[in-house]
Amino acid sequence: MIKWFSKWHGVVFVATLLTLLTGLWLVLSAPADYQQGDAVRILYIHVPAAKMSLLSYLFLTVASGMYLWRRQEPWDILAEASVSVGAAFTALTLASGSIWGKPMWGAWWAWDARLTSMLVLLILFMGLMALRNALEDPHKAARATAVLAIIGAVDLPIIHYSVVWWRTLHQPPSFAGPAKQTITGDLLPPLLVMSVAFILLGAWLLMVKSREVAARRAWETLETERLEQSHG
Amino acid sequence: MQPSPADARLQVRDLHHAFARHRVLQGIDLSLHAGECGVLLGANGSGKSTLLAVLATRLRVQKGSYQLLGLDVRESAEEMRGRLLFVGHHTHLYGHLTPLENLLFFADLQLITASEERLRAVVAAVGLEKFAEQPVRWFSAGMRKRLALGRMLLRQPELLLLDEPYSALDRQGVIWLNQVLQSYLTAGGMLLMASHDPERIAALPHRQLYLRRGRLVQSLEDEP
Amino acid sequence: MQPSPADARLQVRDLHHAFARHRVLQGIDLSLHAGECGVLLGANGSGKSTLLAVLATRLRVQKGSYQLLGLDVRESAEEMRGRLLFVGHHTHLYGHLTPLENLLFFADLQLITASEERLRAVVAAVGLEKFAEQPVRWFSAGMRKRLALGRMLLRQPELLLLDEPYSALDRQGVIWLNQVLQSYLTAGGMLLMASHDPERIAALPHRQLYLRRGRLVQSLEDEP
Amino acid sequence: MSKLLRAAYRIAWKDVVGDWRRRATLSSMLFFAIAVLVVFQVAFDPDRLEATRLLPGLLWVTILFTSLMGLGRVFQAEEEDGALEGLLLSAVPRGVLFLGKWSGNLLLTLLVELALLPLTLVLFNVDVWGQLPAIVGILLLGTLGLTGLGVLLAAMTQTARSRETLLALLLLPLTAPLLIAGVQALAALLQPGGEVEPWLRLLVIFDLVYLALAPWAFGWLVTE
Amino acid sequence: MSKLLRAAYRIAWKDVVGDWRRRATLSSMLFFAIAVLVVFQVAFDPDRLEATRLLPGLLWVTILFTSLMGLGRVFQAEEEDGALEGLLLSAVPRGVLFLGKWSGNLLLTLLVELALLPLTLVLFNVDVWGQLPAIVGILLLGTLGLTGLGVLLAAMTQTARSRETLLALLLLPLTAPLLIAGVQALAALLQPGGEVEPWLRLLVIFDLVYLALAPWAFGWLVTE
Ligand code: HEM
Ligand SMILES: Nc1ncnc2c1ncn2[C@@H]1O[C@H](COP(=O)(O)OP(=O)(O)OP(=O)(O)O)[C@@H](O)[C@H]1O
Ligand SMILES: Nc1ncnc2c1ncn2[C@@H]1O[C@H](COP(=O)(O)OP(=O)(O)OP(=O)(O)O)[C@@H](O)[C@H]1O
Ligand SMILES: [Mg+2]
Ligand SMILES: [Mg+2]
Repeated sequence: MIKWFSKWHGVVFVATLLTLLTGLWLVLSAPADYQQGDAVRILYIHVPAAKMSLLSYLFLTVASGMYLWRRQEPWDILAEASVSVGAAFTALTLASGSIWGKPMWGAWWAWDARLTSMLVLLILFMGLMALRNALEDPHKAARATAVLAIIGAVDLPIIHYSVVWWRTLHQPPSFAGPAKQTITGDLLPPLLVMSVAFILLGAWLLMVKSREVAARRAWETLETERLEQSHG
Repeated sequence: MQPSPADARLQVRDLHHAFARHRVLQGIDLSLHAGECGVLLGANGSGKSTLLAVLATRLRVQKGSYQLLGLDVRESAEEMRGRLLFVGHHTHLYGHLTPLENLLFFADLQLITASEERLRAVVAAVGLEKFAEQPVRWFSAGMRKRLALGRMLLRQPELLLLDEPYSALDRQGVIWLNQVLQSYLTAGGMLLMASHDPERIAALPHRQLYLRRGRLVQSLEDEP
Repeated sequence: MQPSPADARLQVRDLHHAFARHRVLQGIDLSLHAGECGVLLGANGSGKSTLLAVLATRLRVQKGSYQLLGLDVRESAEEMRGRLLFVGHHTHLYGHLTPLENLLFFADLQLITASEERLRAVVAAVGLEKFAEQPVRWFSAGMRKRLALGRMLLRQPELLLLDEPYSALDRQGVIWLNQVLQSYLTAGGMLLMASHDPERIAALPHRQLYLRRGRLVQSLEDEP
Repeated sequence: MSKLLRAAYRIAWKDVVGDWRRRATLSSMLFFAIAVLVVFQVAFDPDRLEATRLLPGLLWVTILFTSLMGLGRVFQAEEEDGALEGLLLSAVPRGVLFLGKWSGNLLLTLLVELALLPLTLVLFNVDVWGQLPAIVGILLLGTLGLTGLGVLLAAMTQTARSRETLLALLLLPLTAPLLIAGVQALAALLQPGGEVEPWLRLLVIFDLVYLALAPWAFGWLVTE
Repeated sequence: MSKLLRAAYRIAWKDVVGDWRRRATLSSMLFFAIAVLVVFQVAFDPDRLEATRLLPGLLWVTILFTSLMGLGRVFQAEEEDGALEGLLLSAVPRGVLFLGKWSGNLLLTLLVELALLPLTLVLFNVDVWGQLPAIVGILLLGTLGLTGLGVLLAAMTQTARSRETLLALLLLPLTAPLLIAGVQALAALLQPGGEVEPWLRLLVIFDLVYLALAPWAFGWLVTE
């Protein structure tokens, strides 16, 4: 799998770059919103980033489950990588949301259900990293983080449905579901392109990070062997 | 007649164990028959305790195979735990409990039913009857060791794993232990112990096993 | 000429110690001279470790007197702590620190100034140079013991108190320890150790002290 | 089956008795809980109406933090002389170990809660004595899941460095849903016309999920 | 003198740096702080005005919690293989041991406070940025005394003897005035027209008294 990543990550990188550039061009050339002005352009970062952070956690849950079931190291490598990628997207969502929130709600932060649960997701990601770091035995670390990731997955539906279950400041879902369409034709094409770009970006980051994790582990093994040999 | 390896009730083949940064056991082959006693000798850090911990199912078998009484460790570790007894460097005693309570705890967790008289008899056998009601925390090193070893009187295990059992025991304790081990072996138990004082075991029929850097070797003479 | 008791650099008179429910030391008289080695022998629970702990100023002198180098324990316990070294059943090591860091910790708390080379030299002397950067938590029993004993190389104490120093050491470790102790004694240090294996000390000139139920006795032959 | 239950009971018994004899966890938990109440009383100085509004949050925050302190200690007893190793070598399935550990912790936490509740009501001068049984019921439901998850995380972080921070870091976000349900259930109870039932149902669901998953996950975590 | 300071520094270093080294400590403390805020939010759901009123209490409860939590760990390290005994056998006065233990815990607690403070202000939308230095000052003053008392409490529960339960009860009334003064000082600061000074003076007095008495009390507590 890692080999396959090594072979393809260049291609994915180029594809990411191209879609991202197209997306940005579309975003900048789209008309400003009559209500929100230029602030609306953050939407094209915020929404795909938010989707990707949820997707990353979903992926993490699957990889963790597979690791516990099959006990194959590649699943653990994928899990470790998706934690980093997910944390980055989550941070981006929070940051872009906050920046957007200042003009829209008059404050960087508000304690509504979606924002709170998203913050919890970030804490979870950080907790997973800290846990892996803090356990010396790699097998134990792998198992513990996998179990924790699965337990933490309860946060996902809460984030997703928070706008439906609770009265919130935050925008209700706009693509699908019972809520009325709020995204007009003008906004749709750049958003779609940006979404594709972010999916590609996520895939690329995952590949690169997995490669790095795998390389680090291999290096550690080699280092141990070298130490042993030097001592006879 | 020498019993053939196929009769062995404990069989270990090409056993490996590595801690994160360190390969400790590098291919151990070992077998024991009923009534046999093996003594592991080797330098500090050569892997004796690690080998015993793997056989006690405390550490995972990372490579190779380990079978006890026809059971495979990868499938029936839990059942094996009920058949063997391990007394290691640590006594596994709770300081705030008395000797009786500690034994009761052990019995319940090994699913052994033991009456109070039985427990008292064990405490007396290891020479601690005077201290039966005192918290173990205050015990001297040798008293703790005696109590830990006393566990093997609660039930005759099929495999006994001892890590430096003689340390901290006084002269009488050594004699007592050798008697107990003698009758354990006569009753057909298997015994594997790690030790640095082979002279103390002289009284028992045994086979010496030399461990060097995680491998069993013919002798320790060529130790650097 | 036999040195007279008045020359003794360690003097203990009618020493008593009782734990809440239990009188452990009941009138110990003991003296040691420069370069002398005393070996405490006795059954488990006879009070060897307790005596050593009192001499190490870890436990209070409840009755009687204890003087070291002319200092009285009731007045100058702190100063005495700087002059003696105690290595007991416990190693006093911190698992998350490396051997070097553990030694550094010890040195700083004993107010000894030790350069890094010095510390490295000690680690090498106890045969742990390969493990100098690893957390002590993963060490085998003998490796821990070696490191704990290595402390006495950091500074020549005037009184050395060792509680079963040979336990967990392999054959080479025993030889190493005897060498170190030999040169310590030659340099005029005082040594008191508790042990259950007198045969290991045979190489050292020493005086045997028999402890029974908290009293020093003439011999252990009449042990019940 | 009854033997397995007996083993679980024995573990819980050991933890509770040990705690009682040392008065360790219980006293520091209670100490902390009282301090929290005092601080909030001073800080908010709430009038009667406000107090009723804040009460649910107050109770839950205190319980959460207090049990977090207790959880940090759950595995401390097992550090003594290799006791955890002893547990893992026992013949019972891992789930039974979890059951024992969990029920011991549950009992201690409940004891603190029971002491805490009347104290809070008096201190904040809230007159909800009539609803006491219902309040206790809600607290109990929340505590079941909280301690279940907590013991699991404590097992997970047990060998980690800086384990207490890590435990808090992991537990707080994961209990957020449970906390919401608990606070809302209490709030609904204390408001005239509040709907308790949906929140209760949520609490029960969380409890079931956590307590079904935990023993299984515990097995993964404690093995070598 | 500088050697004594070095010894105290070494103890603190061992507690703090020793096991936090190379680990994402700071970030996990930061996120722990965020998690605490989330918990408060979920529990109290305050509006903007209320948030300002709750702020002093929130900050102090969190600080109390963090420092108690850190303390559990701080003395836990000394349980390992007789480490506390090792400390007590060192050549430094007991006051220095206290100083080392205390400063380690102080550092830890202060780090969390520093992470917590700005986050609280942002997330609760409380606009008191202008008074940040004064707030930090008050927190610092309170933390000094609080951690001092905390180290005492931990030493007590560590050495667990009967007189200590009594002392734990004594400590609560000691902590309460400090917490009250801290809370009131903060509250006064954040209210227009509040009088901070009398509370500040009280804080300073408490600090001086506690920190003068603590090393002495510590020496008394830990000596057998
Ligand atoms: C820090 C603050 C914010 C956070 C943490 C946040 C979080 C999220 C998340 C997690 C989603 C994806 C939900 C899902 O796919 O289930 C999302 C979507 C969205 N957010 Fe935000 N958001 C924040 C601020 C804002 C602001 C200020 C606005 C604009 C007023 C906004 C508008 C949107 C819109 C329009 C969507 C797409 C809705 C959908 O398709 O479901 N967000 N946000
Ligand atoms: N802190 C304590 N509280 C109460 N009793 C204690 C305490 N420490 C030791 N004892 C008791 O004192 C007696 C002597 O113990 P000590 O450790 O000195 O024996 P020892 O001669 O060193 O034995 P061993 O050979 O087993 O090490 C024992 O009966 C023990 O139970
Ligand atoms: N959990 C662990 N993690 C990493 N290394 C370990 C661990 N446990 C043991 N080791 C290493 O494995 C090696 C063998 O240790 P082991 O305890 O098996 O030695 P031993 O033969 O019993 O020595 P001794 O005679 O001193 O008891 C040592 O180098 C030790 O450092
Ligand atoms: Mg060993
Ligand atoms: Mg002893």
